[in-house]
Formats: sequence, structure tokens, C-alpha cells
Amino acid sequence: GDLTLYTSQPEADAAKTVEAFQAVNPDVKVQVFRSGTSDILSKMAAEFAAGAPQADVLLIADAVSMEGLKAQDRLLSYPEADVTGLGEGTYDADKTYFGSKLITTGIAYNSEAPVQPATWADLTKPEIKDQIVMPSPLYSGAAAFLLSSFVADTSMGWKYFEDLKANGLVAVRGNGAVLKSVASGEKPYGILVDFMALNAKAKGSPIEFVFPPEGVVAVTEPVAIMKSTDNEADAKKFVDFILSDAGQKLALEQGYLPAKASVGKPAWLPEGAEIKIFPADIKAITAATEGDKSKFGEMFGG
Amino acid sequence: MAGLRIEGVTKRFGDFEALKDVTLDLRDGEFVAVLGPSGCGKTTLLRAIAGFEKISAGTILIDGVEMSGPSRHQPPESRNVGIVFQNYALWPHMSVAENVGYALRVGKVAKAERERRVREALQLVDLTGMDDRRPANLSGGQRQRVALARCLVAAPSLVLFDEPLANLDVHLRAAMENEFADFHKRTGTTIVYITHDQAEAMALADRIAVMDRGRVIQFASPRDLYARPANAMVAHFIANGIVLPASVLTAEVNGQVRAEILGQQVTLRSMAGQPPGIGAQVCLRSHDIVVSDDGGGSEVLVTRAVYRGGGSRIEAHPVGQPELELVFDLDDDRRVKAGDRIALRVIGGWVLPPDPAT
Amino acid sequence: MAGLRIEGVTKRFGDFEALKDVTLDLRDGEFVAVLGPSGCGKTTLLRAIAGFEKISAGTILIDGVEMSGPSRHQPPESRNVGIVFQNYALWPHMSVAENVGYALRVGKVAKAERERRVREALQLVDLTGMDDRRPANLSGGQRQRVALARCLVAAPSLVLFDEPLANLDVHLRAAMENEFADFHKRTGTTIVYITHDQAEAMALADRIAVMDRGRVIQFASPRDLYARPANAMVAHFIANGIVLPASVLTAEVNGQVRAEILGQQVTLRSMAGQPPGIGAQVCLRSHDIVVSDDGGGSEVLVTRAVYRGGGSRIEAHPVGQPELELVFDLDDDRRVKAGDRIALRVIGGWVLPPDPAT
Amino acid sequence: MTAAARDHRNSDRALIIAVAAIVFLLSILPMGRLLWEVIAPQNGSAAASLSRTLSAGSTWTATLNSLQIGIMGTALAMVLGTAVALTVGLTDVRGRHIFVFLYVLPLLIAPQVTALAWLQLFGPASPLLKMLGLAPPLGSRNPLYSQSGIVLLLGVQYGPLVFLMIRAALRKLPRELIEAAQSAGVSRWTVLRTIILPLITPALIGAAALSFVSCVGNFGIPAFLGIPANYLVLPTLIYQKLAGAGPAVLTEVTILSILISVIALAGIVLQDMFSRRRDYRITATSLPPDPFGLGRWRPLVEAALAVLIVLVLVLPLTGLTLSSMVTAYGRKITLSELTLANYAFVLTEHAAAPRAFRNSFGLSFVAAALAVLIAVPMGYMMAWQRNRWTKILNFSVELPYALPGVVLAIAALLLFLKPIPLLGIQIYNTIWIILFAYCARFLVLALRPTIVGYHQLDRGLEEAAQVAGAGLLMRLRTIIFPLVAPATLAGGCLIFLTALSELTVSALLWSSGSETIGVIIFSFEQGGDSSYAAAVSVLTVLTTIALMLGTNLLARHLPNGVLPWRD
Ligand SMILES: Nc1ncnc2c1ncn2[C@@H]1O[C@H](COP(=O)(O)OP(=O)(O)OP(=O)(O)O)[C@@H](O)[C@H]1O
Ligand SMILES: Nc1ncnc2c1ncn2[C@@H]1O[C@H](COP(=O)(O)OP(=O)(O)OP(=O)(O)O)[C@@H](O)[C@H]1O
Ligand SMILES: [Mg+2]
Ligand SMILES: [Mg+2]
Repeated sequence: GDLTLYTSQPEADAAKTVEAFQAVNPDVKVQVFRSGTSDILSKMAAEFAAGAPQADVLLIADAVSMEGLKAQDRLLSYPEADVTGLGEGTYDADKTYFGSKLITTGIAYNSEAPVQPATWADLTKPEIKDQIVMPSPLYSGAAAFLLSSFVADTSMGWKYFEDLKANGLVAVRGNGAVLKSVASGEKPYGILVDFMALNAKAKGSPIEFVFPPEGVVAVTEPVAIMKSTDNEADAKKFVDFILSDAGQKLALEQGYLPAKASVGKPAWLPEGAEIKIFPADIKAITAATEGDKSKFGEMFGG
Repeated sequence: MAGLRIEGVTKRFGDFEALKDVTLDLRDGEFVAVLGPSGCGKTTLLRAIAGFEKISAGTILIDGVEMSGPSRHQPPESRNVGIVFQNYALWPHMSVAENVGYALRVGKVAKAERERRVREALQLVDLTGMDDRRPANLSGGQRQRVALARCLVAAPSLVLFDEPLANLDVHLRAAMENEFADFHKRTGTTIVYITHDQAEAMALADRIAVMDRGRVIQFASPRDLYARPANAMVAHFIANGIVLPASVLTAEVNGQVRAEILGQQVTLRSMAGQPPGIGAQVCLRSHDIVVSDDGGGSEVLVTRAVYRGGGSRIEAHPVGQPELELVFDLDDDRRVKAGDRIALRVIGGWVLPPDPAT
Repeated sequence: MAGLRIEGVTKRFGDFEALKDVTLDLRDGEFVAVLGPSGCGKTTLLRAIAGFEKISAGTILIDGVEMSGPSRHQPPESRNVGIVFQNYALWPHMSVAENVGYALRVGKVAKAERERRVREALQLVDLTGMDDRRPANLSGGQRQRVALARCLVAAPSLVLFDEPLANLDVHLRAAMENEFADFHKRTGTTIVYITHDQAEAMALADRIAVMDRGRVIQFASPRDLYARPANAMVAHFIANGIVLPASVLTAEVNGQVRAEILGQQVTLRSMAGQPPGIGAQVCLRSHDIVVSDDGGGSEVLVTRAVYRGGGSRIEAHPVGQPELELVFDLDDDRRVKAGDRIALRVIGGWVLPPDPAT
Repeated sequence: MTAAARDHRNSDRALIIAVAAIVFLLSILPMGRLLWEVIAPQNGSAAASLSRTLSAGSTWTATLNSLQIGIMGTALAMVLGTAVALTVGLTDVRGRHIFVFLYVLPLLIAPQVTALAWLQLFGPASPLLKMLGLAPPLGSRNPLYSQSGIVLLLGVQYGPLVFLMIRAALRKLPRELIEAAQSAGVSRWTVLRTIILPLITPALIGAAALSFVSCVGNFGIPAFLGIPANYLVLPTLIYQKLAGAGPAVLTEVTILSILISVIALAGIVLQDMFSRRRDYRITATSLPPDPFGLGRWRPLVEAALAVLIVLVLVLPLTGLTLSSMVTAYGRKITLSELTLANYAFVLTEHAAAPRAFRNSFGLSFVAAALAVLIAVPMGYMMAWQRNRWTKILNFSVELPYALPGVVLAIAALLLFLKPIPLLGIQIYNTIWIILFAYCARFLVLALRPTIVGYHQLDRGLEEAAQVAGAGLLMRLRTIIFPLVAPATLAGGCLIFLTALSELTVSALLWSSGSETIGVIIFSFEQGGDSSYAAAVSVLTVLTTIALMLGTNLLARHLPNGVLPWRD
């Protein structure tokens, strides 16, 4: 049957995901709508208001947005889903959404930059004052997740952002803008998602990426089934595929850290490197994120 | 072909009355000129007939059909009237030929026929060969002629002209006058022709309506207007008649009275039933005045003499009554100049009918 | 006050020559009218003088200073000429008073003074009380008068008029003519006055330049133009002279020759040194022709008689030479009509000088 | 009444009804549907949302900021656009055609690209400044990230819009009106000030109103430059609300949208008041004024124009071209490494990109053509048959343009998610919904210039056609359209160019198969593939240039002055 997928994956990745899924399920035709997470949420808000949700499955950047939808009772629970091998906390306990990969946010800097920051704390050093960018949490789900995780963490808290502000950090619209800024040297230091920095580096951009030892924040790009779906069977097949070894390998090929550690590690990750994932309580973050965002907005604007 | 009845039409702009209770009745096929000083409401009347202005009171009927009235207002495009605008209103984006052929195009006339009629119309106004020019590249007179051709080409049943010859030189004007006369004779179209040139009006019209400040003052044949003006305004306006005060000495007999004017006793024409009395007004024409070489008549002081090709226009004031002004034409061989004193004798004239209002 | 010299001026639009080698020399303070048929280049000449058109050849000097020439072109704003446009060119966004007072306003004339002069100018053109109207709400003639007032108010030293009276009625026209004459007398301004109305030109101008198809044909005083036209075009154009073929029988003596015309032997005026010969042309005016009641003269067939207020314009063809046309005015008491045969006698006329070109 | 007369009447009425219906469909319906969300929200209570929104400090900060950048951005756009239009339209600068052509092209380049080009050229990493030793220290705060930066970019972005409208008006000036002033001995500046500018007042007011609405409704520029500067305006505030996507989000968004509408409407009301006070109809049929000779200033003015073109077009375009020819963003550019591989990728390997080109060019062209077709009769009603209804229509046409694209897109979604009642046609998930949204959004860009055109037109020209027996439709087609065409088609060009690079509306409405150029560029950018995005942008600009040059070949068959870049 027909399956409608709303996803915020980059265009090429989305295409490959669908292709691979259809290779396994040739009888399912997948319609894709791809856009930024917030555009997708806007679109769905309108669809809800009109009483005609269109999506069957969602594959969007972060769990917080999923929590929002879950709170509105829009997501279908899929208790039979095979979650073996998935990291704790990457999927919803009620089995309404499942993390498909780990997209971490760390520190990127221009290869020619005089200072090589290694830890989050390094970003507050006066040597790099006024040279730091980050994606605005108001436009990037990953950044919002980072914000709330840091704020909730006792060792960092708001103090960290106050320090950043004092050190002249600016928030820009989205990870793409951070990448450009850092790569061009316009602002040589930035907070950025891993794959973007590392893919650019692989192509030859003058950019370096570090996973700070304090831990990186990871969003999981979860997949979920809409409660309103009229093709539950195929939707479940899609979730199965994403969580399957084949699906996870695909994520790996695309340059992501798969949710299932067992399928391997991406080439860019140095052998034996440990990525410490910042502990995250999705429920708490979901509850706090609105307040955190608006506080951030007041501090940094945007 | 269509008759035109205008009944009690009033048109107000704000609280300014541009037309006041105008009534005119045109016979089918008649050529009527509307004559009057600038700003008297001629264009407004014409626009009301064409349907561009909604009238404030009265009715306008074309061929017995009510076009404008208290409750109805037919739009201009369904009145089938032709019109030549005072400011030409040529379409700048169309060539001369396209301007002229427009009505035919609208009327879905076949191309060959259309081109023939356009060619004819352009020939008529002496613009052959200008087909492809744009209005902006024409001289003022040429534009006027294009506007003319544009109106004539559609052969409408009622044609309205708003000073169509104002910008043409005398010769073209004479030629166009002949054209209009022929056009009228040929087609029998009812024509309303607005002008401030009385010679033009007289040459062309069956009847002339003289307007002043929104009112129709007199509606009569050209000869009547000239010979028997209804009041001082008409007398003055038509052929620049001299209006002088006079005393009528006898009651009218056979259309004539004796009267005293400038101290001379003369026989004048008058309307039937003209009573004797002082305070009458008389209209004199240039040919009612002769220069008397024998010393008879009234002495006048010439204050201005303007050469006008073969003759001069003289302005003079009676020596005894310097507040009166006489303007008349004199043959050139007299060579009168400002400052001269000459004696004038009145040999005819028309007693203006008493104003019913006073 | 300024003299104006126009020397060998040619103006081409593409390959169309609108002005051809025009030469005119105006004395300081002179009033010159430019007369000619529609499209002959009058407006173009005026625009060249004002500096709106770059000329293709020749020079234009104002007060001895070269304004347009092979190498230089003074912009209009530094020529200090006033101009009244044929299409009024009123500024729609300004009221009547603002239009008129514009030059004073930009000239930083004090407000009270400015208002006084605007009031005077409006009074002059009989528009008192219209100060606050917009041009769009004025009649055609009223607009023309605003344009006039606007030009006059600044009292420039050289004034160019492009048919300023074309849209006015006869009376206002006469009044404005007087105004122009007075204005000219009072200020001594040099004036170039374009018109196609020869009566207007004659009434006003010291000298008249008659143009035809881009050329100046004759530049002379009004009386000269009327009495001694340089060629058939001028003869015809000025006061609608009748041009007829004639044989000059004797050489000129005292400005007179004997000639045969329409089979009649008459004495005519001619230029000095006029040789005898066949194939000459003669210009006759209405007063050179009389209707002979005694059967003498040439018989003509009247083809059209148009009433013109107190007289008629007659078109007639000699019975013997039907290809010739005679157009002349006749007193009304004759009541001639189309189809009549009348006998005409020639009692004077002017032999046109032989064309140097032929 | 004759049959012909009845025909006329009927066709006139039909036309009026059709116009009203179109406005209803394009503007009132989607806006009304949106409003319905306030009146009868799906979630939560309207009153709660209202009080929450209106009591939030950010709402009023954003409103105030919107007003500020609206006014200042308009002022700058007016100054730039008018100055350029006057220079090009009234003086004898050389290369006018080329200049006009080049000056309207920046409409195609996303303002972010322009800003980035400037940031790089005048920022710490600038090769130029480094060479001169003038480069600011690394990381120093860029002055573009500020209110002034936003205003500057708005001015640059909407300058061409003002330019096109003013230029159309200038073409209509008959030369005698200017000459009459010149012969009064008045200097050119004074003529400009007292005659020319007042005569083109309708265009000035119209352009100001339109650019005000554009500035207030713009999302991209404040999003790009405002966020780093902690500067929030209503469209960015709306976007943030949407990103939060709480249950009552639509209600709040609608409330904020109403605030924008109120600001935009204030602009129109002002415009309406101003343009009715005076009379600007130009009745004469005449040639346009001769150009003012600049004399020895000419090279200087030409140089200034050239600099302007470099700043607003060449610079960003060069930046784009370079980015599109390197393999990785930020890499030092050496000649040997320049490659066309990115072009090859988007043209051959990326299936959606060529489709997006076809879609966007098609959509833009059709939207522009439809808008032009609608604008002429609609302008006729609004300028010449004023009554209460036309005023409402007049206002409602403006709304879809004033609101951020995403809001309009939501409105379109709300309307068309379910098949159209009665017809049963489903336009959701097809290209038609994008076309609908484009028409609704951009109609005003053609309508405003058209109304300005009407205000300058002598009605006698229409009357002459009326007496020739032409019904309204015929008159519109043969007389009125050609006469207002320069103004209307200038609007059409605006629509075409603006729609080509449109993103915010199509981002929500596209579906596979109906991608637009904006969507493709945005996708590439989001995935970090700036080089591909740059390649698509460059291709868009090149294709447009080719198209515009192509129309030049047609110019001989078109009425004078309908192509803004042709005399
Ligand atoms: N739209 C209008 N609003 C106000 N007044 C007007 C309007 N149109 C005309 N008028 C006034 O009505 C009067 C009559 O104008 P109209 O144009 O009919 O005169 P006219 O007889 O044609 O004059 P002319 O011979 O000068 O063309 C004038 O005083 C004019 O100013
Ligand atoms: N810009 C132009 N381009 C081409 N031809 C022109 C242009 N301006 C005028 N002409 C032509 O030059 C000739 C002279 O025009 P001009 O306006 O000087 O005539 P005019 O004597 O003023 O006539 P009128 O009495 O009708 O106003 C006309 O044949 C006209 O068509
Ligand atoms: Mg009139
Ligand atoms: Mg002329």
C-alpha cells in the first residue's frame, strides 16, 4: 500500500532510506515530505487543525518533538517493536517512538584557528572571545536538546550559557549557518552536529570536530507511527526496517552513529575513541524545553 | 439616425450647477450647433448626452428611448453615439490606423472592409500615408484630425462633436466644414456640434443653441440668431453685435418701430407687439452703421483700430456718451486710426425683446 | 527684452525634415507671428527656440548670445524664455493659483507680492475666483487661460506662444488679443506667436512669418502679406485669396500692369520689374470682385453658398473654365444660392511674383 | 435596450463578479480560515491564547521592532530605488538597458547570500581586506548583525521593487509638463522637487506601501541577521512559536498574524489617504521627456551606478559562483581546484533539481501571468469604480503578502487538506496548491503598480472606446491593458523574480514531484551541502538572464515600455 513519511533527514539520506526500505518491501510505495523539523511540525499542526493528518510515519530530529506529539496523543504505540540492542533511553518506554541513530553535538573549529578547544569549558576562554557561534535552539532541535540537557546538568547549568554570552557567543539560524561560519573563518569556533562537520571535513573543508570529554549531547532522530495512520501494517514494517540491522547499517553508511552499537562505527570516529553521551532525561527535558528556549531567547535573542 | 430630446436637464458638480434646466428637442437628422462662451457647460451637456455624466435632474431620450433619467442611466457603450473629444483622447499605444479602425474592430467588421474604410476616413481628413504613426509623433492639428476620422469611420446614428476644429488652420477648417456638411447630407445623421466659433456654427447648423452659464438662451436658426437675437448676450456673442440703449418711439407695425438711438431717429426691426418705451436695447451690426462724410450722425472717438486683412476692427466711443463702446468692422480703404474722430450714422438694427424677467 | 536671430536652422526627426533652413531675424521687442498650416513645423520651431529640441543645423541667438548652434546647446532653463504650450501642460497636482504662481515661488518672490501678482494674472484672463480649482475640473478654454496666466506672470524677456487662443471663444479671444497687444506694448517683450489663425496673426503681429512644410515662405508685415503675397500658397493661406491664371500684357509701370484674367482686361498691382508674359498667377480678394448687374464680366456657376452671419461664402466656377474655383464672400442681401449663375467683374488684384525656382 | 447593450451589461457584471470571486478565493477565504482558528480553536481556549500572547513582552518587542524595520527599511528602499529610477529614467547615463537589467536581478539572489558575501568581503576572513591589511581582528562582531544590518538588507532587497514602480510612472510623464517648468527658469533640482516627484506621487506612495508591507512581512532577513543580534520581529516570533508546536500554536500564530496585518493595513490606509488628496492624471498624449544631460558629472554617476551593481549583484554572485565551484565549503580557492562537478551533480544526478527548475519557472510564470490578468480588471474596479466593496477587496489582497509565508502556507493547508467540497478535487499534495498560494501571496505585487498606473491615466481614453461601442471586456483588453501595461508588467516581473526564489510558502506545500528551487536550495543548505545550493542559485540566475534576454527579442512586438529593462 501507500505510506506517507514526514522526515527531516537531509534530502539525500531520506532518498536512500526510502530506497533501501522499498528494496526490502517492494509492495510498499513511500511518499516523502522532507523539510526542517519545525516546518514539519507546522504542517502537522495545520493538518491536525483541519482534522486530516496525512503522515503515516515520522522520522524527525529529536525526541522532544516526539514527546510533544505523544502528549497530544498523536502517536501509535508499537509494543511489539524489536528494540534489542538499542541503547537505553534511545526509545520511548511506551514504545511510541524509537531512536534511529545518535546525532551528537560537539565542538567544531576552523583548521586554521589559533586555538584548538577540546572541552566545553574551553569555549569560555577569553582567547576566543567573540569568535563562537552556535545554532539557535529556537530553530534547531538538536541545539534545544543541548540547551536543556546542559541546563539540567548541575555542573553546567545556566552559568555555562551566561559564561558563553560573556564570551561573545552568537546564536545563528541552524547548523548549516554554523558550518558556513566556521568553515569560512568568519567565526572560527562553533557548536555543531557531528555529521555535518565531519562530512564537510571529509570533502576537504578546513574544519575539525571534537567530542568534548565532559560528554556530548545526542539526539536520536526517532521514528514513530501516527495514530491516525490508515496503513498500520506498512508503517510498522517501516519502523521494523529502521531498527533492523540493515536499517542501522544504512545509517552507518550515511555517516551517522547508529543507535545499535553492534552494527559498527562510522569511519570518522577514531579507533577506540570513546564518545561519552551526556545523560538525558527526555521527560524532564520535554517539560523544561519551552521555558529554557524562551530564557535563551531573552539572553541571546533569536 | 435618431432624434434627441433633452428635457429639463440639470447637472450639478457639488453645489455648482454646470447645466440648469436645459431643454432641447432635435429632429431626426438635424444638425444642431451648441454655441457659447468658455465654461458655459457645452462639454458637460455633451458628456451627459453621451452618458459619461449622470444627470442630476431631467431626462435625455435618444430616438424616444430614455437614456438618462431619474431612475435609469444607460452606459455610454450601448447608446450608439459617436464622439470627438475636445482633447482628442487618442490612444497612445495604437497607430493612427488602429485608432481609426478601433470601432470597426469592436464591431467585428471584416479585415478587408475595415482597411478600406479606415483608408477612406484618413483620406477624408487628409492624413493619407500617416497610418503607422503614433499619436505622440503627430502635430496638434494632425491629432485632431485622427480623432475626427476615428469618430466618422463608424457612421454612428448620433454624432457629438466637441470643438472638433479648434486646432485646425482656417483652410483645413473650411475643408472639414465642407466635409461635415457633406457627411451630414450623405448620412442624415443627427449631429450635436459644440463650438465657440459662431461662423462655424452658422455655416454648418440647421439650428443653433446658444448657451450661457449653464442655460440655453436661444435655440433658433442661424439667420434668426443673427437678425433677431433674443437678448443682449446673444446679440453680442453672435457676430459681435453692438448693443446700445435706445428709446422706442412708436409701437410695432409690420415688424418695425421708430426709435431714437445715439441721438438719431431711425427705423428698426422689432418683434411683433413691441411696445414703445424708454430703456430698450438695440442690436446693431457692422452693416447697420455707415461712416457719414457729410457731417451728419453721431461723432465717435476711435480708441483702437486693428488691421484684420482687408479691413480693420474699430473700437470707438461716442463723444457724447464715452461710457458706451462700439466695436465694428470697417473697410481698409478708410485707414482710420486710434485718436481719429469720425461721424457714424445708424441705418438699421433690431430692438431686443424686453426681458420677461424684468 | 531680447532680440532673436534664427539662422539656417534645420531640424530632422529621423529622415523627416520638420524645419528646413529657417532664417528669421527678430528685432528686440518685436511681435512676430508664425503662421502656417497644421504640421508645417511651427511647434517644432518654437521648441527649438526654447531649447527643448537640439537643432540639426544652423544657429539660434537670443540677444546676440548663441543658444543653439553646431557645438553648443544652452539648456532651456537658462534661456529665460516664457512659453505657453499648445496642450496647456498644466500641472495636475497643483491648483490654478499654484500653477500660476509657480515661477514666482521658485523665484523666491515674497508671499504677499506673489499672491498679488497671481491674482492680477488670473484677473487678466478672467479666472478670478478659480484659484483653488484643479486643472482637471476646468473647461478646455479655462485651462488654456490658466496656461496663459502662468506664462505672463513671470514677465520673461522672450515669450513663445503656441496657439494660445485656439480653444477660446471669439470674444474671449478678442479680449485676449487686446491683452496681448497691451502686454506687448507695456513690457516691450519680444514675442513669437504661433497660430494658424491669420486674423489673429494680423491683429497682433508686427511681422508675420508664413511657413509651409518646414520652410519660411514669406516674412513680412500683415498688410504686405495681404496685399503682396509672395506666392500662391501665401495668397491662398492669407484671407483665402483666389489664385487665378492670367496673362500679363504690359511691363510694370508705377507698380501696375495690364493683364487678362477670366477673359477680362484689368489693371493689376505688381512688383517692380514685373515682365509681361503668359502663365502668370494673380491673387484676388473678395473686394477685387464685384457682381455685375449689367451683364458684363464673366459668368460663373455657384456650387455652394454658406451663410456666415451677415454674409455668405460663395464657391463658384467660371462657366467657361469649370476647372477653376473661386471662393469669396458676398453680402447677405444678395441671397445667392447653389445653382445660380451670376456675372463677376474683376476690379483689382495682385500679380504673384514669378517663382525664382522656375 | 438592445441585445448588444444587454450583452455588455451582462459581461460587465460577470467580470465584476469574477474579480470579486477571485479575491474572495485568493485572499478572504484563506485568511478567514485562519481566523477561524482564533474563533473556534481545536485546542485550548481562544481567550487564554489571546491573553497569553498579548501579555507576553516578546509580542510587543517584536511588534515595535517590526514597525521600526518596516519604516526604516522602506525609507532606504525608497531612497535607493527612487534615486536609481530617476537616474536611469531621466538622465543621459549610458548603458541604461544593461543597468536596469542588472539592477532587478538581485531580487533573485537570496538576501542571505548577499549578506554572507558582504560578511566575507568585509569580515575578518576577507581576502581583500587581508591583502590591504585592513581586516578586522578574527571574530570581531560583524556590524551587519544588527538592526541597521537588517534595514540595510531590506533596503537592498526591495530597492528594485521601488525602482520598477517608479520607472513605470516616469515613462508616462509628458515632456511638456517638465518643459513648462524649465522655461520658467527653474533649475533641474527644483523641477525634480516641485514637478516630477509630485507628479509621480501615486507611484511613490504605492511603492512605499508595497515595500513597507514587504519589509514587515519579510522573514529571511531578520531571521538571518536578527537572531545573532538578539533582535526579534513578528515573523521570526511566529516562526519560533511554530517550532514549539504546542497544541494551541495555530491560535497564537493567528493572533500574531493579525498584528502584522494591522501594521500592514495601516500602511495601506495611509496610502489611500494620500493618493486621494490630489489629482495626478496626465491627460496629454505626448512623448516622454528628453533625458537631462549630466555633462561632466556623467562618468561619476555612471561609476556610482556601477559600484551599486557590484555591491548588490556582482559581489554576491561572485561569492555564489566560487562556492558553487569548489568541492568543499570554506576551502581555500585555487584556480586548479575549481570544478563544475557540483553543476553536473545537480543537473544530472539529482533528479529533483531539474524538476524543481521546471516547476519553479512554470509556477512563477503562471503566477505572474495570472496576477497580471487579474490585476488589470481588479485595478480598474479599485481605481475607477470605488465603493465600499472595492475597499475591502483592496485591503484583503494585501494580507497574504504581508504575512510570513509559512502562515499563508498553513492557511492553504487548512483549506485544501480535504478535497474541495462539491468538486471533489484534491489539490493538496499537488503543484496546484503551490500555485494557489503563489497567486494569493503575490497578486498584490501586480495590483499595486497597476492601481498606480490607473491613477495616472486619463479616463477620456476609456470613454473614447466606450463610445466606439466597446464593452468593458473589450476595453480592458484593447485600451486599458496596453495603457497600464508598463506598470502592470513591471509588477509581473516582480512576481516572476520573487516567486522563483520563494521558499517559505513552498517549504510546507511541496510534495515529491512538485519541488521548487527554494525547497531544493534549502534542503542542500540544511544538509550542509552549500556548494550544491550555490550551484542551483547560479543556475537560476543564469536561466533568468537568458529568459530576460529572450524577451528582448520579442520586444519589437510588444507595446512600448512594457519590459522594464527596455525603452
Ligand atoms: N468635474 C467637474 N467638477 C467641477 N466642475 C466642473 C467639472 N467639469 C466641469 N466643471 C465646470 O463646469 C463648467 C462647464 O464646463 P464645460 O467643460 O462644460 O465648459 P465648456 O462650455 O465646454 O467650455 P469650453 O468651451 O472652455 O470647453 C465650468 O465652469 C467648469 O469649470
Ligand atoms: N518627435 C517627432 N518625431 C517625428 N516627427 C515629428 C515629431 N514631432 C513632430 N513631428 C512631425 O513634424 C511635423 C511638424 O510638427 P509640428 O508639431 O511642428 O507642427 P505644427 O506646425 O505645430 O502643427 P499644428 O498646427 O498642427 O500644431 C509634423 O509633420 C509632425 O508629424
Ligand atoms: Mg468644452
Ligand atoms: Mg503645433
